[in-house]
Amino acid sequence: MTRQPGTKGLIFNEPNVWDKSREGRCAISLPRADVDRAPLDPSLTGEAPNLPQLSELDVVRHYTRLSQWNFGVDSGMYPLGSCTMKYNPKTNEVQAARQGFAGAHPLAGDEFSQGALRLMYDLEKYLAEITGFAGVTLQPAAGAHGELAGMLIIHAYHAKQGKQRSKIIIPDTAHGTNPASATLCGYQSINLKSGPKGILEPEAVAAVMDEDTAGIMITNPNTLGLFEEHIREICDIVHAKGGLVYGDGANMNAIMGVVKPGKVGIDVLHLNLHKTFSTPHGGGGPGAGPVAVTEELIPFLPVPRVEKELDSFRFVSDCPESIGRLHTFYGHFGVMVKAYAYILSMGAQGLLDVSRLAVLNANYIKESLKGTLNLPYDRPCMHECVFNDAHQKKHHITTMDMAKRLLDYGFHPPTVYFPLVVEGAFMVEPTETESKEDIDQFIDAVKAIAKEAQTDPEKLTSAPVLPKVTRLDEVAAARKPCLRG
Amino acid sequence: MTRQPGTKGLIFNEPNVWDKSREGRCAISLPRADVDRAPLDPSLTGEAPNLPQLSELDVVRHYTRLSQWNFGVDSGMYPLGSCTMKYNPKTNEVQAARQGFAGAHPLAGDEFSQGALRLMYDLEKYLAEITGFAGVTLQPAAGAHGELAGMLIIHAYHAKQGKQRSKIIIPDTAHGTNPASATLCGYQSINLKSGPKGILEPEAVAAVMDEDTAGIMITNPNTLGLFEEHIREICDIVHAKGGLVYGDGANMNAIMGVVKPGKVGIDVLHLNLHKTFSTPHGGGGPGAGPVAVTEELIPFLPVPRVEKELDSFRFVSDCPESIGRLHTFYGHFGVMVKAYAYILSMGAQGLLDVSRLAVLNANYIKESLKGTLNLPYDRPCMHECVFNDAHQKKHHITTMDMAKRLLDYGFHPPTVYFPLVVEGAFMVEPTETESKEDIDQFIDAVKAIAKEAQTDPEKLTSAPVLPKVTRLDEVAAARKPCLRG
Amino acid sequence: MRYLPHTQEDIREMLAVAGSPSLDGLFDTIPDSVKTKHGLNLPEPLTEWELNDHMEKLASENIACKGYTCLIGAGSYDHYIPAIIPYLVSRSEFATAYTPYQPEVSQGTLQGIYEFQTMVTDLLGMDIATASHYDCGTALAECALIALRKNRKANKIAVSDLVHPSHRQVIETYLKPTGYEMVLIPHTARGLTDTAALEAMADIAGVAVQSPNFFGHIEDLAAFRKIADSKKILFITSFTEALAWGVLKNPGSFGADLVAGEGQSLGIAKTFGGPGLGLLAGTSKLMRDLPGRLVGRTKDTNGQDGYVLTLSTREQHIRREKASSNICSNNGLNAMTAAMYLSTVGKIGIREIAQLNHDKAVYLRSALTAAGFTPVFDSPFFNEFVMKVPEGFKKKRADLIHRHCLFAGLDLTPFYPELTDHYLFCATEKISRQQMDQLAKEVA
Amino acid sequence: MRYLPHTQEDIREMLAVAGSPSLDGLFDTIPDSVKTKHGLNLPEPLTEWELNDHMEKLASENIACKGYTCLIGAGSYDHYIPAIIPYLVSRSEFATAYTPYQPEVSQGTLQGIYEFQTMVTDLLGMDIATASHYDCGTALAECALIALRKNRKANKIAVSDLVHPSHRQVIETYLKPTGYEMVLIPHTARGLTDTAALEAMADIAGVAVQSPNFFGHIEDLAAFRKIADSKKILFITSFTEALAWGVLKNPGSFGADLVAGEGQSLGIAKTFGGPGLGLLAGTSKLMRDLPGRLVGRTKDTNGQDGYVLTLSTREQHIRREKASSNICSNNGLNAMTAAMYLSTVGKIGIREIAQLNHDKAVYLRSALTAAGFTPVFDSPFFNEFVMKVPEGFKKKRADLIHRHCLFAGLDLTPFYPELTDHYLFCATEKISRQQMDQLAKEVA
Ligand SMILES: Cc1ncc(COP(=O)(O)O)c(C=O)c1O
Ligand SMILES: Cc1ncc(COP(=O)(O)O)c(C=O)c1O
Repeated sequence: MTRQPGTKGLIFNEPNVWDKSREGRCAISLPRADVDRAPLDPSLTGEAPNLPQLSELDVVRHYTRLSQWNFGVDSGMYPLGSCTMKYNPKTNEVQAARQGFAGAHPLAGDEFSQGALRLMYDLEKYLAEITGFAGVTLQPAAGAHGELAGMLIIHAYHAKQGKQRSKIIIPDTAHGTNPASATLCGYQSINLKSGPKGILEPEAVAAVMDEDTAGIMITNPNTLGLFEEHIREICDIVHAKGGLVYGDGANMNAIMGVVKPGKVGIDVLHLNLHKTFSTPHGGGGPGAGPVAVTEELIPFLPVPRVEKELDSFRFVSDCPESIGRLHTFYGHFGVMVKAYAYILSMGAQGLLDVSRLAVLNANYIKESLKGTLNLPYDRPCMHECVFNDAHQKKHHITTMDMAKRLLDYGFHPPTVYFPLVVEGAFMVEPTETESKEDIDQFIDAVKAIAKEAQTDPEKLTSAPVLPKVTRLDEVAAARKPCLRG
Repeated sequence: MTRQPGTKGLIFNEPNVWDKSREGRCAISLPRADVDRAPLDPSLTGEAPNLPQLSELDVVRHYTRLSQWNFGVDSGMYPLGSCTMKYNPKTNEVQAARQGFAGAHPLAGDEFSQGALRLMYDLEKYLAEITGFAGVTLQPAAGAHGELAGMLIIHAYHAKQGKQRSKIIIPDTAHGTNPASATLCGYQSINLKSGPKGILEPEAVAAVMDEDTAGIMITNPNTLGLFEEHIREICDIVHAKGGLVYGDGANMNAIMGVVKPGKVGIDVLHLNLHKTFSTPHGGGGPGAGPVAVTEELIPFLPVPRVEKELDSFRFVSDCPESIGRLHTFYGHFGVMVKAYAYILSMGAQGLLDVSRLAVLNANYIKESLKGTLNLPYDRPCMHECVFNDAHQKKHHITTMDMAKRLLDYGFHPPTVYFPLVVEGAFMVEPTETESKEDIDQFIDAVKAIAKEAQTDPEKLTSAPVLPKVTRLDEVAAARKPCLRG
Repeated sequence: MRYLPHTQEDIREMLAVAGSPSLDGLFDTIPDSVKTKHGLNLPEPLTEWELNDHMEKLASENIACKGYTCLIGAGSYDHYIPAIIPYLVSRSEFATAYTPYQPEVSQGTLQGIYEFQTMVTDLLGMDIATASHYDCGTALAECALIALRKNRKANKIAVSDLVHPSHRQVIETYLKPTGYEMVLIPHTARGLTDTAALEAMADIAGVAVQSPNFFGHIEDLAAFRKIADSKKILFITSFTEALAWGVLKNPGSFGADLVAGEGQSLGIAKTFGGPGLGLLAGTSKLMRDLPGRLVGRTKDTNGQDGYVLTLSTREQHIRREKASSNICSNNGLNAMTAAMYLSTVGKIGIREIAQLNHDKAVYLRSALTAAGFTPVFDSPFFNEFVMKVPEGFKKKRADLIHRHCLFAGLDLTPFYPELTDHYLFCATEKISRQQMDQLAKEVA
Repeated sequence: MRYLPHTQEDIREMLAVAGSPSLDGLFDTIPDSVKTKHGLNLPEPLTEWELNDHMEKLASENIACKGYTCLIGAGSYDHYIPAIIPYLVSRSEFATAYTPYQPEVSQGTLQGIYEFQTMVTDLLGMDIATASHYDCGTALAECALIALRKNRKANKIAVSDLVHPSHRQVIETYLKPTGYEMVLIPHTARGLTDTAALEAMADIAGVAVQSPNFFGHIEDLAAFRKIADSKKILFITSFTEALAWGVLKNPGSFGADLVAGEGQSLGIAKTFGGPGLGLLAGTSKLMRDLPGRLVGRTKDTNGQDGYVLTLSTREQHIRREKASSNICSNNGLNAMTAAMYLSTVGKIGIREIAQLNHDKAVYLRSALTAAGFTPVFDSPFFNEFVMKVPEGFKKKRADLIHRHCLFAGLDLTPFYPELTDHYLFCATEKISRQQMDQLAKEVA
C-alpha cells in the first residue's frame, strides 16, 4: 500500500476572537475625518456594538490559525457525493477580482455596465447550449434557490393554464431541497419509489401521475449516480397528463456533451455553478443556481432579464408573466464570472472530457471497491457511486465509523447516509480532477479501513484521532443549543 | 497558566514533486503558436530537462501541503533574536504587486520609470533621515551585501588616502557576516572582546586601533541587545587613528527616533529592510540591505545613483570614485516598495513608538524570565535579551532542548547559540508587534519548560513531538550530503 | 487540458478496470435516443493568457474599472476593504471547503461562523443569528413567511413602502404561490412609514419596516413595536446598510422579533450586486422557525470545545417537505468575510466609521442644498438622503460621469414614479470633502 | 497604529515589570549626548487608503502600468506567470517564515528548496545547485572568486566581453579590493567570444563565458571547455535567460565547472530588475567551495525523511572570517517561486515555451529584416538578437512607445560604443505575430 497522506502536525489553539480583545485596540486604518462631526440626536444612537478590539496581527493570526483547522480541495481528495468537489481554478479568482467586476455598482446603469451585461448574456447562451434549453436565468443564488425558481415557474405555468394543481411527484432518491422547494409553492410531495435497478420505472410514474399533479422533479443522473434511462417515457407520461418535468441538474457534471436535458423532455432544469462549473464552495457558499427552461416557459423567467439590441445590452423588467424577482439585484454575479471563465477555458471538447473522466473515475472506484464495500446497485454508474456498510455491520462498524477513519488517512470522507434509499449510504464522487494515483491511494485507504473493521474495529469507532478535535457531541449541541459566545 | 497554542492537527504527507510526475501531464496553459516552428540546429539542442509532469491541481496541492509544514509570523510568535520577526503588513504586498511596479522593465529608460525612480529617491531620503546620514544607496540585496558595500567603501576611502590598511577590528559579539564581509575586502579581522558589562570598552579599542587598521565594525545595539554606551569615544579613538567606523544596523529596530547613528560618529551603516522595515523574510529572502554614509563617503557609493533634477529623476553612473556596481540592476526594488509603504504608514511618531515598544517588550521578557533562565548580562536591554542554559545544565538540559520543546508549546524558538560570547545563548527578540497576552503566554511556556527540565527532562530531550518530523540528523546530512533527488 | 490529470495510459488502465472498451462505452446505459447527436457548440477554448485579455476587456467595459466615485447606495455600498481581508478569505482552506458536514476537519469554518453569529447578534442586539442567507431580500421574504406561518388567523403581511423596492418584489415572488398577501404601508410627508396607516390595517400576521429606510431615514421602530404588540403580530425590521448599527440604536433594543439585513457593507465588494450577504436574526422564541444553518458549540469525546452544525431538524436534508425553508448552501464565505471585517474594525472602528458616514452625508446634503438642491424630507438619516434636483441636473449628472467618473445619486422615478426629479444620494467614508465640494461646484 | 497592539494599560503594567518609570526611561542606558534631540522629520503617516492612492499614482508614473509590449530582454524577460504561482507563494507560511534554522517547523521551505536545487541541477545538467543567490551578477562574481582562490598561481580571470555588461561590472567591484584582475575576452565578427584570444591569454585562473551571450548568441561551450582543460583552469558559464535550457544543450553537458545564472524568467515578475533569482551550480568537486545555503536530505529520530540546511561549515555563521562567502539571506522565496514555475511547466511545457520563444524571435528578426533592418551577426541565437537599424529609427521607436506603449529593442551604444545604431531585440512567448507584423509595418 502506498503511503497514506494523513499525518499529524503542529497547529495552534486559538480562542474565540473576543477572548483576544483588549480595550483600545483597533485593527483598521481609520479614514481621516475631513468634515465636521455631525452628531446624531442622542435619542437615535446606541452603544457601539461590543466587537472584539484587536491589532492587525491579531486578526491575521486568528484567521490563519482557523484556516489551518480546515480541509479544502487544495488540501486533499474530497470525494463528497452529490457535491462535485472538483479543483477550483485560481485563474477564475483572478478574473472575478478585476476592479471592473468587483467594483461595479449594480445600479450604475446599463450604459455603464456593458461588460457585466455582456458576460451574463453570453453565459446564459453557453448554459443554454450545454443543457439544450431555449432560455436561462442566472438570478438564483444557489441550487435550492434555483429549484424554487423552477417550482415557481411550474406554478405560474399551471396558473396560466387556468387550473392550479396540488401535488408534485418526487422520487425517494431526491435531494432534500426538492420536496422543500415544492412545499414553498404549496405543492404536496408525492413520494415515488425507485425501482429495483435504482432508477424510476415509467409504470410507477404513470400510476401516480394525474391531472391534479403539477409534475415531477427528477435528478438525472440521480443521487445513486445512475442515469434515469426511462427519462423520455417518464416525460411523455407526465406531459400527457398536462404536467411539467423539473430536472435537478446538480449532477450535470456527468453528462456534459453527452445528454442535453432540454432535448429529452425536461421542461425546467437548475444547475449548480459551484459544482459542475468549478466555482469554489467557500465552506457553504456563495454559489449560484441558474435555471434553464424550454421556449414555452421563457415568459415566466424571473426579472430582470438581460437582452441584446444590436451590440448593446440592457436589463428588461416588463415581463407580465414573469414569476417576478428572486434576488435583490441580479444574483451572484461574482460566481457567474468564475463559471464563465471556466467554460471559456474548457471549450466544448474540454467539457465533454470533464464528464467522461468524471464517469471514468467513479466507475474505476466502483469496480475497485465493490468487493470491499457492499454495492447495493451493481450497475455502470455515472459520476458517483453509492456503497453502504452492510459488510461491516457484523463487526458493528457503521458508515460513519469508516468516514471518520478516512480522516485519519488524510481524505475527506464521501457523503454519508444520503441518498436515504440506501441504508448507511457511502456516496463517492471523485470528480474528474483527481488523478489515478490519488484515487488509487483512496482505494487503498478504504480497503485498509475495511480490514481494520475486522481486525481492529476500535481504530474506527475511536476515529478520527489526527484532527484537532475528535468526534463531537452533536446530540448535546442540539439539546442545549449554544449559538453565540 | 493560560492554554498554550501548540496542539496537534491533521496535515498531509507529500512526496517529492517528481514522485507525482506522470508522462504527458502539463500544468501550464501553453500559449498558442501563431508563427512557424523554427527548429534550432540539432547540434545545439539537448533533451528537455527532466522536470515533473503534473496537473494544475497536483501543483496546487503539493505546495499547499508543503506550506502547512511551515511556521511563519502569521502562525505564531517568532522571537528569533537578531532577526526582528515583526508583522509583515499585507498592504505592503498589495503595493509591490501593482502592475506599474511588478511589470516594470529595468531598462525601459528613466523617462518611463519616473514612479520607480521617485520612490527610490524618497526612500533614500527617509532612510537618511532615520539614520542621520547624508547619503544612502538602496542597491545591496541583503544585509551581508550591504556590509560588503560598506567594506568596499571603507577600502576605497583608504585607497584614496594613498595608503591601504590591512586590519579591521571586529567585536566578539559581531554577526558572522561581519568578519566574512571584511575578508572579502582582504581585511584581517582583529577580534575584540567586549567588556564585563557586555559592551565595548574604549580602552580595549584604543589598545588595538592603529594606523594599519582600517576601522571597526560595530553593531549597535549589539547582539547581546545592549547599547554600546561608549560609541562616541570609540568612534573618536578610531577616527584619531585615521580609521572609519562601520555600523551594522540590523538592530535599528531598537533605536528609531532615539539615536541617529550618523550623528554619533559612525561613518557607514547598513540596514535590513527585511527586519526593521517589515518586509517579509520569505523563508530566506529576498531582503535588502541599504547602506547609509557620511557626506565625505558619498562619492564612493555604488552606481547607478538616483538623482533629481527639477521634478524629474534619473540614474547617474559617472561617479569616478564609486566602488562600482553591486547588483545587475538597482537592487531589490520590490522590497524597497514594501519598506517605503511601511515608512509612509508609520510616520515619525509611529517609528519612534515601534522602537519604544520593541524595547519595552524585550525588557518585560527579560525581567519576567531572569529568575527562570540565567541572564549573563543583567542590565536594561534594548530590543532583545540573551539568556542561556546555565541553570538547566545540572539537569543535562541544553538550550537546544528548550528550543525544541518550545515548538511543542506552539512558539518559534529564539535564536540559539548566538552570539558566541554567551555559551548556550538563548536570544529573545519579541518585536513590537507581539501583544502582551502573547508575550505572557510565551513567558508561561518558558517557565513551564524550565519546570519540566527538572521534573521531566525526557519531555525536552525528546522534543519536539508535535511537528511533522522530530529532530533531524544534521550530522548524517553533512557527512553524506544528499543535495538533490 | 491542465485541469485534467489523466494520461492516455491512465485512461487505458482505468477503462480496463471499469470494464469499458472506451470512454464512450461508459455511457452505454444511456439510450442512444437520449444522447445528443451533435456535441456542444461553444467558443474555442482560451488559454489562460487569452482569458486574461478577454476578461480585462470585458471588465473595462464597466465603468467601475476606472475607479469611479460612487454617490449611489440603495442597497450596495462603497466602503473601504482592508488588504488583510481578501488575503485571509482567499486561503484555500476556507475557500475550497464544502459546507462543514464533517466537523472534525471543518473547525476553521465552524468557529469562524460561530463567531460571525455572535458578532451579528451583538451588532443587532438579537438573541440568535443564522449562519447567513443569500441576501437581505430573500432573508426578508423568509421572515415574512415565518410570521405568516405562525399566525393561523391572518394571511397578510404589512410591508412599508420604504422597504427596498427589490426586497418588496422578492417578497411578492415568494408569496405569490402561497395564497398569502403583502399589503403596503404608505409613507408620510416626512419620508417615514405611516404608523397610522398600519394601525388601521386588519388581519395582518406581521409588519416589516426597514430602518434606515430606502430614503435613508431612521424609522421610529419603538412605535412599530407598540403597534405590533397591540395587534399581537410579529415585528420584522430590515436594513441594507449594516454599518448604521455602529452608531444607531439596534433593532433588538426596540424588541424586533425578526431582523433581515444586507451585510455587503461588511468587507464585501459590491460585485454588481452579488454575492452579498443575507443577515437573519431572531429571538430565542423563534429559534426553531429560523431558516438555514446554525453553528453551535459543543464538546468532543475528550471534553474539548468544538463546533458543529446544529438544530438541523429544521432543515431540508432532514425534514424534507416539512423543513422551515429549502435553503441549503448559503453565503458562507461572505459570512466569514464579514466576521473578519467586524474583527478588524472592532468596537472603536465601527463606531468611528459609522459616524464618518453620517458626517459626510450631512456635509454633502448641505453642500448640495447650498448648490440649489432642495432637501425634500426633514427626517434624520444615516448616510443616504433624498434631494429634489434643479433644472438640467440630468445632463450635468451625465457630464460628471463622463468627465469625472462620478455618479451623483440615483434617480428615484423608476422606484417612486411620483418622485420625478428626486434623487437618492449616498456618502460613505470613502468620499472626500474635496470631491463633495467639487461636485457641489459643478452642479451649482 | 493598527500594527502596534499595546494599550495604555499594557504599557503601564509592562513598564512596572520592566522597572522603568516611562517609555523614555527604557533608553536611560543611552547617554544623552548620543540621543537625537529633534526626532525624525518624515511625512505625516498615511492611512491604508491614502497609501493606496499614493502608490497607485507612483505606479502609474511607470510606463509598465499601461500593460506595455516589451521587446527588451537584456537580463530581464517578459514571460507569462500562471495565476497559481502568486497565490501559492504568498501563503504566509512561506512568505513570513525566516531562514529555516528550526527544520522541524520549516519542512515546507526545506523540501521546497531541496526540490528547487534538484530541478535546477536537471535544468543545467550540473551536480549541485545552491539554495539561491542574489542575482546572476553576484553569483558570477562568487564563481570568479572561487576560481581565483583555487588557483594559487594565477590571479586573473578571463571574462568574455559578451557577458552581460552589468555582470562584468559586478565582478570588477568584487575583485577591486582583492588584487585579483579581470581580463576581457573580445568577441568576433560573428558576435561570439573569441576563442583564439582566450588561447593566447596567460596565467588566468578561470574563464567565464555567457551563453546565450549578451547579443543572444549561443556560444560554442565545448570549445571553451577544451581551452580550459588545456590551461587547467576552471570553466564558468553564465546565462540571463533560464528558459533557454528548455531547448538548448545544457552547460553540464559541456563540462562546465561552475554555472551562474539569472532565474527571473522562471515565474518571477520583472519588478524593475529585482528581486530576481541568482542561480549557482557546480560540480561535486567544488561542493565545499560553493557560497551560501544548501538543503540536504536526512532522517529524523523516527527514521522519517526530512530536510535540513547542511554543509554550513562553509558559511559565515560558523566559519566567520574563513567562510567561503559572506552571504546569509539569499533569495529564498524567489527560489520557491521558480520551483513552482518549473513544476508547473514541467518537461513538456518548458520545451514548448522555449521553442516558442525561439520561433517568435526568428519571426521578428525576419520581419524586421524585411522592414529594412540589417541582421548584423549570423550566429545562432535563442530569443534575442542584434540588428542595425535604419535611419530615423530612434524617432519611430519613441513614437511607438507613446502611441502603442511598445518598446522596440534596446540601444546597444551605451554598452558597446562602437555599435552605434545597433539594437538588441527580444521576443518571448508573449509577443503575438500580429504585434510583430504591426511593428514591422510601422518601422518600415
Ligand atoms: C442533488 C442536489 N440538488 C440540489 C442541491 C442544493 O444545492 P444548493 O446547496 O446550492 O442549494 C444539492 C446540493 O447539495 C444537491 O446535491
Ligand atoms: C546583526 C546582523 N548583521 C547582519 C546580518 C545579515 O543580514 P542578511 O541575512 O540580510 O544578509 C544579520 C542577519 O541575520 C544580522 O542579524
